[in-house]
Amino acid sequence: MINTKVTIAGVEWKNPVTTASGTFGSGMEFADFVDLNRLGAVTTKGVSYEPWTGNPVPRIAETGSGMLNAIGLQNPGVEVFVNRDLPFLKQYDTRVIVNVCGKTTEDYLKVVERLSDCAVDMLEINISCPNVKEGGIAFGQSTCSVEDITRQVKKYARQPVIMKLSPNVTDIREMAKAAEAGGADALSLINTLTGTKIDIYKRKFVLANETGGLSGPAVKPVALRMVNQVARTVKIPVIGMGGIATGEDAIEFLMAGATAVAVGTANFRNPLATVEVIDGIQDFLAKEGIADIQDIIGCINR
Amino acid sequence: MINTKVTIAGVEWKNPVTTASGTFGSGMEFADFVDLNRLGAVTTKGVSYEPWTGNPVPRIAETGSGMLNAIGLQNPGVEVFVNRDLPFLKQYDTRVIVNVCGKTTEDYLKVVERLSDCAVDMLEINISCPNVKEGGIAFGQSTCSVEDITRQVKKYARQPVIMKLSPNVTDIREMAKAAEAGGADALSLINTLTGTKIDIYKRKFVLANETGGLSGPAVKPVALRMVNQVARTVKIPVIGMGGIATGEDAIEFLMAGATAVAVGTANFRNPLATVEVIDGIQDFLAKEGIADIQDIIGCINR
Amino acid sequence: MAVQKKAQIISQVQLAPGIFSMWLKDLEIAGQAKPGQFLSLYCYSEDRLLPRPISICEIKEDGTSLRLVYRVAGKGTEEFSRLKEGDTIQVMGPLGNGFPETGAKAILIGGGIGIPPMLELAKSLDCEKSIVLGYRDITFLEKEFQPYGQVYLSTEDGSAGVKGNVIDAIRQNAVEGEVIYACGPTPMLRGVKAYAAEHGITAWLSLEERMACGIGACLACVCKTRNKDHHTNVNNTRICKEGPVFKAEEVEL
Amino acid sequence: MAVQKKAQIISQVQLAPGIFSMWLKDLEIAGQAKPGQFLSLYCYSEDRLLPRPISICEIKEDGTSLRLVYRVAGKGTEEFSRLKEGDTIQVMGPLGNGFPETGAKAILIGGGIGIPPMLELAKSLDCEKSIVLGYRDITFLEKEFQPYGQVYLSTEDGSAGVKGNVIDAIRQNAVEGEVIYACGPTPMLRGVKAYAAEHGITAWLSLEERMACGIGACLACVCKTRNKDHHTNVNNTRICKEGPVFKAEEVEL
Ligand SMILES: Cc1cc2nc3c(=O)[nH]c(=O)nc-3n(C[C@H](O)[C@H](O)[C@H](O)COP(=O)(O)OP(=O)(O)OC[C@H]3O[C@@H](n4cnc5c(N)ncnc54)[C@H](O)[C@@H]3O)c2cc1C
Ligand SMILES: Cc1cc2nc3c(=O)[nH]c(=O)nc-3n(C[C@H](O)[C@H](O)[C@H](O)COP(=O)(O)OP(=O)(O)OC[C@H]3O[C@@H](n4cnc5c(N)ncnc54)[C@H](O)[C@@H]3O)c2cc1C
Ligand SMILES: Cc1cc2nc3c(=O)[nH]c(=O)nc-3n(C[C@H](O)[C@H](O)[C@H](O)COP(=O)(O)O)c2cc1C
Ligand SMILES: Cc1cc2nc3c(=O)[nH]c(=O)nc-3n(C[C@H](O)[C@H](O)[C@H](O)COP(=O)(O)O)c2cc1C
Ligand code: FES
Ligand code: FES
Repeated sequence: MINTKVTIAGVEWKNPVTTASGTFGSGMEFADFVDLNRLGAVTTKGVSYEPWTGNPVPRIAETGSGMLNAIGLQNPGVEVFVNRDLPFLKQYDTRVIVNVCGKTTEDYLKVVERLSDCAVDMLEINISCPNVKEGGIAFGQSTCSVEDITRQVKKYARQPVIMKLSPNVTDIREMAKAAEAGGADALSLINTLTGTKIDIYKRKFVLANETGGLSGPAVKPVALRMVNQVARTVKIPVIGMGGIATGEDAIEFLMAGATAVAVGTANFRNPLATVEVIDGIQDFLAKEGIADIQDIIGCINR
Repeated sequence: MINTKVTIAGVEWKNPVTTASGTFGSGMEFADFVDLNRLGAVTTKGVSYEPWTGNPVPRIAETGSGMLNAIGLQNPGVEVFVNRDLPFLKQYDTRVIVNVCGKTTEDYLKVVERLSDCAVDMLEINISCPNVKEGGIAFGQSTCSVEDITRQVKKYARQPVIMKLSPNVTDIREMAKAAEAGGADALSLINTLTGTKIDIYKRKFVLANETGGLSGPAVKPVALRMVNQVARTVKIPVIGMGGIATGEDAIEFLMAGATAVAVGTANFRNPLATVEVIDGIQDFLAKEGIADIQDIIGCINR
Repeated sequence: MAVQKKAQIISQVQLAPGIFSMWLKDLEIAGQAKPGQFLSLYCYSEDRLLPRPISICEIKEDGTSLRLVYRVAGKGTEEFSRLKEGDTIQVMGPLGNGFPETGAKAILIGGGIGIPPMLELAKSLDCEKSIVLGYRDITFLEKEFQPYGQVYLSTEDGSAGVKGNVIDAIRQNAVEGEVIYACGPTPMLRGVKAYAAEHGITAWLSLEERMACGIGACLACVCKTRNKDHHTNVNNTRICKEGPVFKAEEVEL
Repeated sequence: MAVQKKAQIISQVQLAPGIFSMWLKDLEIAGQAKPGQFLSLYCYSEDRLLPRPISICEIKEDGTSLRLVYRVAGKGTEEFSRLKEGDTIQVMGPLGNGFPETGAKAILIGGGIGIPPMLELAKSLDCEKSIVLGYRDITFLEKEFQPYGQVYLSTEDGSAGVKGNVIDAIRQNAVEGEVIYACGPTPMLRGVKAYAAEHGITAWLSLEERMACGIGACLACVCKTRNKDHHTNVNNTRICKEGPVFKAEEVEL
C-alpha cells in the first residue's frame, strides 16, 4: 500500500491534490465528471462577504499554452455559499477549503468570521488577485501588508489559514516570510501572473479589464521556481500550483517542496484532470517503488 | 509606399525589428538563412570585458510554449567582438546594437569605454540576466541600482544607451522611471522570467544552474503587459520583446507602445522568423491601409 | 447529462469558403441533445487549452450522430477543418439549455454563423414557422431549411434575397409570428430584441461569449441580466449553463 | 550550406520497440550530407519550440534521400513516429562537422541510439574496419552493418554477443584498429576515450547536448575542451558547430 496522505497544518488530506480556486466553482458542475470523494480537498472559488458582480466581458483570452482571466471575483456572497455550496460539498468525503476575498481588511475578516463555525476545513486567503481594483493583489505585494492581513485574519479564524501569494513580486521569499511571521499556517502559490493581449484588428485589449491573470502550462516554470524558493525559505507547508495538468507535473512540485498541489486551468481542457493527476501520482510512486509520498516531498532540496 | 522607419534615440532604423540578444549570436550563423540587410538592427549576444565561460550544461530546457536558458553569458570578450564580430556586422546595412554585460559596475564601464570609438550604433545594457551569480539581475531589481548604473554608463557612453529591464520585479514602471531618471535614451524589455524544471526520474533540476530564464510565446502576455505599462509611464522609447514570433505579435507590441521590437526564441524554431516578422508587419499595414507605422505605435493608449 | 469523450468524424465537407459541415458519430451525446444546445470541441495542439463552443446544427433522428457547421475563425477551427472521415475529436456535450418549444407561430432568425443551430430547431419545432436567414454575401445551408417553412434571405450586398439585414427581410416580406427564435451576431440580436419589443412578442435569443469551462464553473461567459439569477445571486448569468438561449427581455445586449 | 525546409517522408517503419527508421526525400540536404552530421527536426505541435537533433543514418548514393533512425524518447520523437509516407516534416541540415576520413584501419563503435550514424560511416569509410555495436537488450540495425566489416555485438543482458559493454566486446574479441570512431551515451564514450588513451590511438567521438539553435548561435550545446576554441575564445566549444565529432583528447566528458 502506497501512502499518499499528507497533513497540512494539522488537517489530513487523503491525497495531496486539490482544485485551484476559481477553476472548479464549488465543485457542483464538475461533479458530473469527477467523483469528488477522490479529491484530497476542494478549494472553492473566491467568496466575499457581499455578492460581487465581477468584471465586464470578455473575461478570458487564450494565449500560447496559457490563458488570461479577469473574472474579477464574481461570487454570490458568503451567505449563499454557506447555505447552498457548503452543504453540497459536505456530502463528499473530501476536505473543504474556502478561498476568501475582500476589498478591505474588514471584508476579509467578515467572511472569516462568518465561516468560523461552519464545517470548513481550511481557509485560503486570496491576497493576490490581479483583477480587482481594490484589495486583492494590493495586499500581496508588500511585506508589511502581507504580514498585517495575515495577523488580523489569524485573530478571527477558527480554521487553519493558508495565505495565497502573488507571483508578481521581486522576491516571493520575502512575502512568504512575512506571511509566516504573521502566523500563517500554510502558503499557497502561485496566483496568476499579470498579462495582456491585444486584438490588433479592433485595436483594443481583448479583455474588457485590459489586463488579466496568466495561468496554465505557460507559467509552470515560474510557479515551480517560486514554490521551490518558498519551500526552502519557510517552515510552514506549501501548496503548489501553476500549470499542473498531469501526475508528472504534480510530482515536480512535490519534489520542489510542495506538500500538496492544486489543479486549475487544466480542468478546462480536461474535466477529469484532477483525478488523472491523482492517478498519475500513484502510478509514479508505484513505478518508482516509493512507499510513502513523504519520501519525495522536497527531495530536490536535500 | 508604407513607411516602416522608426527613430530611437536619434538612430533611424529601416524597420522596427531587431534580434533579441543571445538568440542570434553576432548574426554570423544566421546569415546563412537571413539577409541581414533586411533587419532594422542586429542586437548581439551579451559582451563582457573578459571572455566568459558561462554556466555548465545542460543550459536549456523546453517548456510548454517556452524554453528555459541558463547560458550564463558565455562570450569571447570585447576584444574578439571588436576585431571579429563587429567588422562582420559592418558589412551589412543594418544598425548594430551591442548588448553589454558585467559582474561589477566597472566591468560594464570598461566594455562601454572600449566600444566608445567603435562603429556601434547603440548600446544595450543588460542589467537583467537571471543566470549569473554576480551582476546581471542584481542591478535590475532595485530602483537605486538601476538609476546608478544608468548614470554611470551614460558618463562613458558615446552611443545612445538602452537599458534592458528585468520582468522579475513587483512594478516594472518603477525600474523604468529609475532608468529614465539616470539618463537612459531608451528601454528594452523584457528579459527572461526566472523559472525552473525538474527531471522527476533523476530527481534533479534539468538545468545545471538549477534555474533559468523563461522565454518564448509562453511569456508574451506578461511581456506585452509590461511594455504597455512602461510605454505609458516614460517618455523615452521602448523596445518590446518576449515571445514575438509573427508579424501579428509584433503589431501587438507596437500598438501597446513599443517603438521597435526584438525577435528572440522564435529564431530557434524558425531561422527566418525575423524577416517573416518584418514581412508580416508590412502585410498588416498594407491590408489595413496604414501608410505610416507611426500611426499604430501606442495606438492602444490613445 | 453532459459527457466528455472522443467522437468519430463520419464526414466533413466545405459548404462555402471557410464554412465546414462535420458529422460526428456519438450515441451518448446525440441521444440526449436538443436544438440550441452546443458542444465544446477540444484542439489537438497542446498550446490551445480552451474548448471551442460550437452549436448543434442537426441531430440524426435515430440519435446516433450529430452535425456541426462552423466557420474557420482562427487556429482552433482551422485545425478542426483539417480533420477527416475516421479521425476523432475530443468533445463535451450536450451543453446549455437549448430553445424551448412554445407551439406558437414562430419566426426563426439566423444570422451568419448563427444560422446552423436554427436548422435543427426548424426540423423539430412542431408549429407554423417562417425562416429568415441573413448573410454578408455568400449563402450556405439555406436550401436545407426549405422543407420546414417559408425561407426568406437577406444579404448585405443584395446578392441574394433582400439587400440589408434580417429585420429588413422581415419587414419587406411582412413576415409574421407570435414568437421569435434567433441566433446571430450581437448587433443582429439587438435588432431582433428591439423588433420583438416593438411588436410585443417574445424573442428567444442564443448568445455567444468566450468560454473556459463550458459547464458553469468559471464564470467567464456571463451576460448582464435584468434579474438576479438564482445561481450567481448577481445580475450576471452564465451563458454556458443558464443559456445560451435567453428571453430577450431578460438580458442586456 | 545548411538549409531549412519541409522534407517529404518516403517511408517510416519500426525497427524494434520504440526505434523508428524514416527515409526523407531531399536533394538539397542529402546531396551535401556527410556521415556524422545531423539534422534538426521541428515539431508540428506549437508548444514544442525547439528542434530535435537526429543524426544521419544513411545517405542514398544518388543523393536524393536520407535516412534517420531514432528512438522515441519524449513527446517530440513520439510525434515524429506518427508521421506516415507522404507527410512532410520541417528539417534543417546538414548540421555539424561529421566524421573525418583517415584511411587508417578503423574500429567503429556505436552504443544504443548512437549506432545509427555509424552505418553511413561504415558504408563510406574506404578502409579496413571492425564494427562494434552495444545494446542494452534488444538489437536493431546490426544486420545492415554486415556488408561493411566484421560486426561484434555486446548486450548488457548477454542476450546477443558479449555480455557487457562495447569495450568488453573489443577486449574479448581482440578487435584491433588504428583509429576509433564512436557514438553513444557519455559513459560509453568515457570508456572509449580511456581505451584509446591506453592503446595510444586516436578516437573520434560524437557528442550529444541539448540544443536550441543547432547552428552555433545560442551557446546552449557546449562541451568543455582542453584548448580554447577559436570561436568562443574559452574552453567551451559548440557541439552543434565545431562538433558533434571531436578528437577524444580535445574534450572533457
Ligand atoms: C454557444 C456558442 C455557440 C457557437 N456556435 C458556433 C457554431 O455553430 N459555428 C461556428 O462557426 N461558431 C460558433 N461559435 C463561435 C465559435 O465558438 C468560435 O468561432 C470559435 O471558438 C473560434 O475558435 P478559433 O480557435 O478558430 O478562433 P480563435 O480566435 O483563435 O480563438 C481563440 C479563443 O477565443 C475563443 N473565441 C473566438 N471567437 C469566439 C466566439 N465568437 N465565441 C466564443 N468564443 C470565441 C475561442 O473559443 C478560443 O478560446 C459559437 C460560440 C458560442 C459561445
Ligand atoms: C547531435 C545529436 C544527434 C542525435 N542523434 C540521434 C539519433 O540519431 N537518434 C536518436 O534517437 N536520437 C538522437 N539524438 C538524441 C535526440 O535528439 C533526442 O532523443 C530527442 O531530441 C528527444 O526529443 P523528445 O521530444 O522525444 O524528448 P523530450 O525529452 O520531450 O525533449 C525535450 C527537449 O530536450 C531535448 N533532448 C532530450 N533528450 C536529448 C538528447 N539526448 N540530446 C539532445 N537533446 C535532447 C529535446 O531536443 C527537446 O528540446 C541526438 C542528439 C544530438 C545532440
Ligand atoms: C478562471 C480563473 C479564475 C480564478 N479565480 C481565482 C479566485 O477566485 N481566487 C484565487 O485565489 N485564485 C483564482 N484563480 C487563480 C488559480 O486559483 C491559480 O492560482 C492559477 O490559475 C494558477 O494555477 P493553474 O495554472 O493551474 O490555473 C483563478 C484562475 C482562473 C484561471
Ligand atoms: C538562449 C538565450 C540567450 C539569451 N542571452 C541574452 C543575453 O546575452 N543578454 C540579454 O540581455 N538577454 C539575453 N536573452 C534574453 C532575450 O534577449 C530576450 O530578452 C528574451 O528571451 C525574451 O524574448 P523572446 O521570448 O523573444 O526570446 C537570452 C535569451 C535566450 C533564450
Ligand atoms: S464558460 Fe465557465 S461558466 Fe461559462
Ligand atoms: S545549439 Fe545553439 S550553439 Fe549549439
